[in-house]
Amino acid sequence: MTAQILSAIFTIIVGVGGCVVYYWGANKILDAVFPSRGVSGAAAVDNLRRQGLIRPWLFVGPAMLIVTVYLVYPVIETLRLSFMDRGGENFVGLANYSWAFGDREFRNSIFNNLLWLAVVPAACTFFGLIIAVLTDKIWWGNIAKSLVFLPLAISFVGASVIWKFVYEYRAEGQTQIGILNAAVQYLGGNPQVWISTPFWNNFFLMVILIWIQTGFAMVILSSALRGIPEETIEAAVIDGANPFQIFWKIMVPQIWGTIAVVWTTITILVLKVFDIVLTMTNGQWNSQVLANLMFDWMFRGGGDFGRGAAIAVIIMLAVVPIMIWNIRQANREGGGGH
Amino acid sequence: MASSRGKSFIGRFGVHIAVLVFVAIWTIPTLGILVSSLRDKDQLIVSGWWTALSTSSQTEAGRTDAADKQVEKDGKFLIMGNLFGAGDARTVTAFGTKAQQPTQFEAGTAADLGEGVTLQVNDDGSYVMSSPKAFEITRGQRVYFSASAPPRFTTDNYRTVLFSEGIGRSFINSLTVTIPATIIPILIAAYAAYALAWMRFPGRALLIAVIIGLLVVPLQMSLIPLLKLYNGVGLFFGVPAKTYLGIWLAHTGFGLPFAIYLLRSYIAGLPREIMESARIDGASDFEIFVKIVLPLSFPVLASFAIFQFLWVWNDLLVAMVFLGSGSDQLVLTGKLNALLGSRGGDWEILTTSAFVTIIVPLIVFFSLQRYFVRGLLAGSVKGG
Amino acid sequence: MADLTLRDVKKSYGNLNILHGIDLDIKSGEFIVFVGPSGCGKSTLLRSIAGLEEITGGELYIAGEKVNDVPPSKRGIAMVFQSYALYPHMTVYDNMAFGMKIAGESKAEIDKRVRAAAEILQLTKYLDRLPKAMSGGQRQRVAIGRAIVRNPKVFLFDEPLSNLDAALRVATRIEIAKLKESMPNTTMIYVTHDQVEAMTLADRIVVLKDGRIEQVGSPMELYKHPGNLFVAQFIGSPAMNIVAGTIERTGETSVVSHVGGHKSSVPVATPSEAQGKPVSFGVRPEDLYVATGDDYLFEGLVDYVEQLGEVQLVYVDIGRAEQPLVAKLPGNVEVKRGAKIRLAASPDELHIFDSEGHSFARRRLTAAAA
Amino acid sequence: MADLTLRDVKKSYGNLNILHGIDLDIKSGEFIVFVGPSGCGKSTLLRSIAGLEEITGGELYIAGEKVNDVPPSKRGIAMVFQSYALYPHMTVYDNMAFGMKIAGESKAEIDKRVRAAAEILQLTKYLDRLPKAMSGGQRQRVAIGRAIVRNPKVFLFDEPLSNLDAALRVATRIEIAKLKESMPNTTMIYVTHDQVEAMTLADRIVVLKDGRIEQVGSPMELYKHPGNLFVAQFIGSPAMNIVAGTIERTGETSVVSHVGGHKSSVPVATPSEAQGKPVSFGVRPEDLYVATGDDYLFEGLVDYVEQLGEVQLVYVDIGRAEQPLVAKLPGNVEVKRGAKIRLAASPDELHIFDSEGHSFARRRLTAAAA
Amino acid sequence: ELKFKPGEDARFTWANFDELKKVDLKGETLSIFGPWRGEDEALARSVLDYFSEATGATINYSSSENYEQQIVIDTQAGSPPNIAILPQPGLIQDLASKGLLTPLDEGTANFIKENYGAGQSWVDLGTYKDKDGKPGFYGFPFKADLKSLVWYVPENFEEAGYEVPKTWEEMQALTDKIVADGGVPWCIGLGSGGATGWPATDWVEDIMLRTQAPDVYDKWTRNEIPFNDPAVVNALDIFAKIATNDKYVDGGKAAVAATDFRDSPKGLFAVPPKCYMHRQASFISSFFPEGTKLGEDADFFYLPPVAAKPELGNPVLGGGTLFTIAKDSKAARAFIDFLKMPLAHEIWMAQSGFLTPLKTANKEAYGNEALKKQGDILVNASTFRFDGSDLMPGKIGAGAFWTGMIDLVGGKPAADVAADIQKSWDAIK
Ligand SMILES: Nc1ncnc2c1ncn2[C@@H]1O[C@H](COP(=O)(O)OP(=O)(O)OP(=O)(O)O)[C@@H](O)[C@H]1O
Ligand SMILES: Nc1ncnc2c1ncn2[C@@H]1O[C@H](COP(=O)(O)OP(=O)(O)OP(=O)(O)O)[C@@H](O)[C@H]1O
Ligand SMILES: [Mg+2]
Ligand SMILES: [Mg+2]
Repeated sequence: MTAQILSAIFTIIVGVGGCVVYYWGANKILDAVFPSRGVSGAAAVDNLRRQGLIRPWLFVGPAMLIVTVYLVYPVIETLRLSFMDRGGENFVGLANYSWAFGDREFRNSIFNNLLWLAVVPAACTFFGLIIAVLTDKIWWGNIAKSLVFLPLAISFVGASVIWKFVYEYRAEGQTQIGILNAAVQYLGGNPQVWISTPFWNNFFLMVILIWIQTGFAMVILSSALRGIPEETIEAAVIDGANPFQIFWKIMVPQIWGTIAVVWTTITILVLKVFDIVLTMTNGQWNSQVLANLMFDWMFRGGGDFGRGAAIAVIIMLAVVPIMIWNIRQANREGGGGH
Repeated sequence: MASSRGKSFIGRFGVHIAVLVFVAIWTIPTLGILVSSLRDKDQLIVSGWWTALSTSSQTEAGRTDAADKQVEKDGKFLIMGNLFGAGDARTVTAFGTKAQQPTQFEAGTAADLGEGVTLQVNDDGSYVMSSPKAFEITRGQRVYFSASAPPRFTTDNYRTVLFSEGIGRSFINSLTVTIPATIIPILIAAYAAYALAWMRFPGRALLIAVIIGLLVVPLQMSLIPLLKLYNGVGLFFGVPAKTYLGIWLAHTGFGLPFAIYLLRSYIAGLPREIMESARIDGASDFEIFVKIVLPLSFPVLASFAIFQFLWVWNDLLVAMVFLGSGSDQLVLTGKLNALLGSRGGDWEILTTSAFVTIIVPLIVFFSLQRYFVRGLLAGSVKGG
Repeated sequence: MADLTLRDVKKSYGNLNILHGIDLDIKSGEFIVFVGPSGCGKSTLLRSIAGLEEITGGELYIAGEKVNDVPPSKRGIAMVFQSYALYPHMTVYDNMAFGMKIAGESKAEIDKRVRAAAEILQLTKYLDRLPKAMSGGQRQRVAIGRAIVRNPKVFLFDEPLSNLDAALRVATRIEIAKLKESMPNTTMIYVTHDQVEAMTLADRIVVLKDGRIEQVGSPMELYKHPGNLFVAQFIGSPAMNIVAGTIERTGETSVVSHVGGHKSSVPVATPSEAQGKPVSFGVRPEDLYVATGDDYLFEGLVDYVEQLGEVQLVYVDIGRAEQPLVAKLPGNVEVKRGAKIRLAASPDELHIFDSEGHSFARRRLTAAAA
Repeated sequence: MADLTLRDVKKSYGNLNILHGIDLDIKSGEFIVFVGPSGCGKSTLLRSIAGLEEITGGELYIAGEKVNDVPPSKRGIAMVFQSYALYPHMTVYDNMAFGMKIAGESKAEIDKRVRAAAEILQLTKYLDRLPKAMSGGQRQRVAIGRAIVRNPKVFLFDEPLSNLDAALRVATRIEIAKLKESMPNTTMIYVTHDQVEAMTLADRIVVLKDGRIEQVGSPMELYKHPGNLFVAQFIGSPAMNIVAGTIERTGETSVVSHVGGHKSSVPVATPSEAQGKPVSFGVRPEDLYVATGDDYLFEGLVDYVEQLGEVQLVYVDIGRAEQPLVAKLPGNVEVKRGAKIRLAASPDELHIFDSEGHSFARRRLTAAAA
Repeated sequence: ELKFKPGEDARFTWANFDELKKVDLKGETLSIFGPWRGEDEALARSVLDYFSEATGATINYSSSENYEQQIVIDTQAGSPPNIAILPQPGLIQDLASKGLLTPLDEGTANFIKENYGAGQSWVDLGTYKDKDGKPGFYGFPFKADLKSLVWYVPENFEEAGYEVPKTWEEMQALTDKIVADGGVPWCIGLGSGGATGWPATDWVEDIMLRTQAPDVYDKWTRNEIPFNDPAVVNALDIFAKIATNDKYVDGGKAAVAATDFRDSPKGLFAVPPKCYMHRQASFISSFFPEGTKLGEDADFFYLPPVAAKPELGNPVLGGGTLFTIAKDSKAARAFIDFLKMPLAHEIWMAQSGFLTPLKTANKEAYGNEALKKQGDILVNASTFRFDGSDLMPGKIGAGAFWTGMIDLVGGKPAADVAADIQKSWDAIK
């Protein structure tokens, strides 16, 4: 056991160390090749300019390399596959796309995805923000935060079990083991089959994602909230603003950038969500979503790479507006980077 | 926060109540599995987990001993015993001998089974069956009874999970995967984020766009091309295709867009004067990054670290694809997964392992939470 | 009605005591200026009055009501922050309008008052800008504007003019004075480092040092009769010259010997037990003039001359170890660096302080008042 | 050697032009002070020199070398930011030591210099504090300390003393003057709103307005011979009094009629074509004295008096629509509010400006120089 | 660490073990990827142990919750395991058609045909076309499941005086009798998370086999007759009549789709019983309450044939896992050969949850009477048919068919359901 721990530590050191060495070393080398300290003025300036040309690439280089290999290359591959048949061998043109738009399930997924997009990012961000702000004011805030964070730490399989015990249906009059139906029955209502009521089941599935992702929004927003200059809040207090006004008019606008980040991330996550749908309904009862549909076509029964890839490409296209919006945002805030 | 003082009692109380309600709603499902993980398998689907905390009454079936245990006494043949095992604290309230009428007789009374055979069950579960003739039954008589049971919990599920063979090893494997797969992307992303926020170079805007676009790439899509690549590289260099390095890089790759996106938006918001001041002090970008930006970005680095850690720690798919499943590579999730039966439904194991895996991320969350400090930038610049 | 009463107000950060017990009565409608060295606790005191800092001891009353636990928004104050504290996401207009919007004023009213304030502060051009696209002085003006558009019982200003140019400063100062005049019941508390501001605006000046009040009084009182060495040196610019001396003779008029054994007679009463005691002997630079005859106070070599136009500051080395003596002489007096110079002052303008720094003159005054 | 040359330096934010073409030659070792109204572009100019803003036009040379594209760190400058720009996560000590650490100085050397600077700035007690636990003035001092521990060719100070109290301000000002003296080759550029600072420190003062240079000259030159109305009003506090007038007679000595038809003779040459033209007629408050006889310049009622101790500012309503005339009179002159007063000034101290604001006197001067 | 010491128990064909020892695979590694996890994995390993012990090969067995997905990834990416064990013939067919699998040795098919009960059925099951359309034998069946079982509690039957039905008609009569007695005859639960609906497909398949000739069944699974053929609609209808009758099913029809299949049998053991019969495959016994003794506390009977169609005999619906070679090696071949030995079967038989159609395996080796009885049903089957939904393309068998079943129990007419499923099938052609 000790041997294993040692080797694990060694592996970790090698991995992380290698990374550190790269950045440190690459910069050292750059400084050595184009010295800017201890050389005469003009040369130093020249060297500095050269450094200025190269250093950004030293910084973004590894990220770009990795991203290219791990994401860009697969994206291109996917794009290629989306024009191929199920085995990925014969070119079929736009057949996969035209199939998709004619497919009832696909259209149903688009509709559901839109529903998800309308509800989940807003709900997560809203709840996350509220909880981040409120917990900042109370002494047991950290405990409260941890409890809200907890769902995020639970694996998806775990989460699906949890929600089984929430949504589980037993016929009327029987002992309910799903807490929701137990509550309904306790209040005198009829137990419902939550998960298999078309349309509404979408919302019951969304609740799960909201339950999980609120912690995410909370963590990021709470770190952003800490960055708000205290004095602006003090100024607002003096200006007579009540806590709600401070929240909406002073705090929220100042962390607007972060809210956009959270919103975007969750929106994209929603486009990608499939585990919940997969484990809870697998798209049955009209609860299909794009990502699960893609997954279905990609891997079920040997897979149809062409159609799977086409759906993937459509999902990626769906993100373009978000992308444009974000770039606008980034350009406006200027990032200080001139 | 300055406003936290001097607030009216109601105002302060309101916040507590609001948070309490919120937290309660958020916690109930989780509490459900915590309780469930402490119950035994059969109970799990019979009654709601919330009832586990109170005394419950259940109707069950038991069986008397068979004829081989009979004794003869006063010309009567008796079979005596107890329906409950040792240490069972339940009490019988009623019993019966027909499934349709399981509570026909009160505890302590004798039931007539015909042909002179009687059965008496007492509230402690002991019974006496007597017959004028010798019993011939090879299996005991079925007895139905209604018993009230105090809350019953078991740590068996945890024992199963925690002491399953090789779990310690998987734990270390998981850490070996997770720690570098958390730190490496932070480093790489932080450098890139700084460059994208504060350095001038051609193509910067395009890079930002690409990063945001890549956020949406579904992970499943990249698995096959990547694995092909790994196999190719492995073959070419004659090294195994599935290594720790491979999975670190894979996790790094999948985590990078979000990391860069998140960090960039934060780093771009740091006060520009501080960077300028450092630049005038003669610091190079590298030094500015290491000495100014990194320390000031702790809150966001901590947030990202938490998420990346979580995602890697709970990941099974990437680990199974890019890391072998031998015992020196099997990660914790994989190990717990293997404890589950092939057809699922081992909810007691699922609930338990959900709790076991939660612990480490929670520790990480707690320990990183203190980096979410308020007013990190306070006092640095004056102005709006 | 907004009289303020501070009773033994204390403030500490952890075990670092910043305010050591401030007692102060401010009448409704008074204009109070806090002065004191950097870091003495002026901002802290202001913030405590505003309710932004929880005071760690003592009591604070506004209009007779104890406000220790009253939230800032209920104290009826407006404040200009030393660090501006503008809302970075709002335009100048919105920054100024915020408080009124919160108070639910009508749009027209808001617009009227914001524009009026902007006019005064020469901000009209910038109403649509965000703070980050403003210069330091402009930001400061927005911060002032934000306070003056509102109608509070108490105004708190923390160095509101420090980043303004002289002209604007004078103009704004006058605006503040006018503002004061137009609201006779509004109490104003003002922190500044500028002597002129302090002298011109204040009804009373509070001199703080290390979290304690050194002296409270009208500007002229502080100028003419500083209660102690600290106040003497703090009020007036350049600071009062202080030289070490010894009391040679006590009585209604004392005789003090100082640098080089030179003896001067001062019309300040000293008790007989002070005889032979070391004292500090003070004279303001502006009270010195070039002695024509032999009746001089100090003699020395001109070390350095600063020409300020109508006046000049002459630094004279009179042979003591510390920094040179400063004399503020009319700009047209011919003074050469290195030349010998003799300086005199009217006996009425001389101050003496005992070894603990207390003013003898002051003692006499208070005695008279009692 | 660190002479600076600015050739038509321009800066705009988008299509908002801030600097409209600045031409300036600064000799090595000179102490230059930038003054000008808030928002006129002083900070922007300073930041452009530092290389923090990319100039959008013109050229910038330091020590003869064109530095338009040289990064800040290679320009050999140290800068004190108007907004401090402290490193929030570093203690005061580390804030000051940062630049030297980067430069790879030895620990001992760093320690020596940081402590020396802290001593000067009275920060020794606070070396271990973080900026957020400091008062406004203390923060500003840290920012100054950070600049002075380094050994740059050019110092850039952006209102470095605005948050300091008078005493400290004087002390720091003197320290800066000394610093200057001890580094004769170091060029210093200083932005301030404080007249005294500008007058005492500057070798030359640059007066800016709306992104243009109005006048460059030694303090006395600007004070005595302002080139135009703006400079005349900007330099000196309170500002020069300006009244509208008409030239009655031209020649070596001109006669100007002003308020109430009163005629004064001024020893300033005016060309004959100026005859009958409207002019502005200026006199500094401090040059006015109470006229004893009939030979007075202005007559009016005392509107308001500000007692400043040794002097008083007397606001006199002379019947013109604009603001009252200001006179700076000795503190001991008895002036009553509402009383009638007559003010006179020596003819040498009178200024006249043409309708475009250019000084006639100035024109004569430049003609003489040519 | 072998489960049963070689040579010690006469039930096992130990000769095989000695035979196996002749194969020397020292230093070879055999990677196996299979569906079994948890207890099942332990059982599987007990078999694998004999192979590695005898031959010296190292076996790496792994599994995962999404093994279906992973096998696709691994084979596509070129790093497959040597042996892939899959329960879905459809998936194997797909992999084979993409050329990702290696056909088994010649003669293997023959071996199966001769030694397995309903041998030809099994051979057909494991035969697929490769990339070029050439048929080959890819899937070696090892470990079978029996689906045509109805579970009941004998004592409940005794107390109520019910007899085990011998024909479908008797079963129908019994159903009505139970209702008349105030009881509920059936427990049906279709819930299975994302796979909800599949238990109903077994019902339908069983009914198909009992109402139609086997070749109709085959045509149906290959869509050679449309899904909405009257024969299929009829089967759907028969099932719907049971499942949507509130009196017939525990909890009423609303509970059918909502009840988890794993929880469903527990109604048999409730006091008083919530139901008397539960149709489910052999594996379900592992979801019975702890301590349930098969054969005593719970028992099963063969889902009876329709008396009106004697010509159909005793058809058996089953499932099973097929072993395929995804990456060829000597060890992989040797392993397949090992599976032909009775010993391989007997070891698992002697434990639990394992049935084999291999006639040469010693039936005495079955760990209990119930298994033996099931084994008999399997070996004596006149027709054996693999689970139809597993034979259909994934999109249907693990998609439209399931969804259709949910619709069916939700009250949608059988004809409409069938038409919908056929539409989906058309879409993927
Ligand atoms: N980022 C910006 N975008 C647009 N305009 C700006 C920006 N920064 C400054 N300005 C404008 O440029 C002008 C000059 O600003 P600068 O900071 O140089 O003034 P300044 O002379 O230093 O004033 P102060 O004495 O108030 O500090 C101001 O009018 C200001 O509003
Ligand atoms: N958060 C804090 N923690 C510890 N000490 C603090 C904190 N804030 C301020 N101080 C200290 O309290 C003292 C008083 O600060 P304050 O801001 O009131 O000074 P000030 O009189 O306003 O000075 P200035 O004129 O420089 O603005 C200072 O010495 C400062 O260092
Ligand atoms: Mg302050
Ligand atoms: Mg400025």
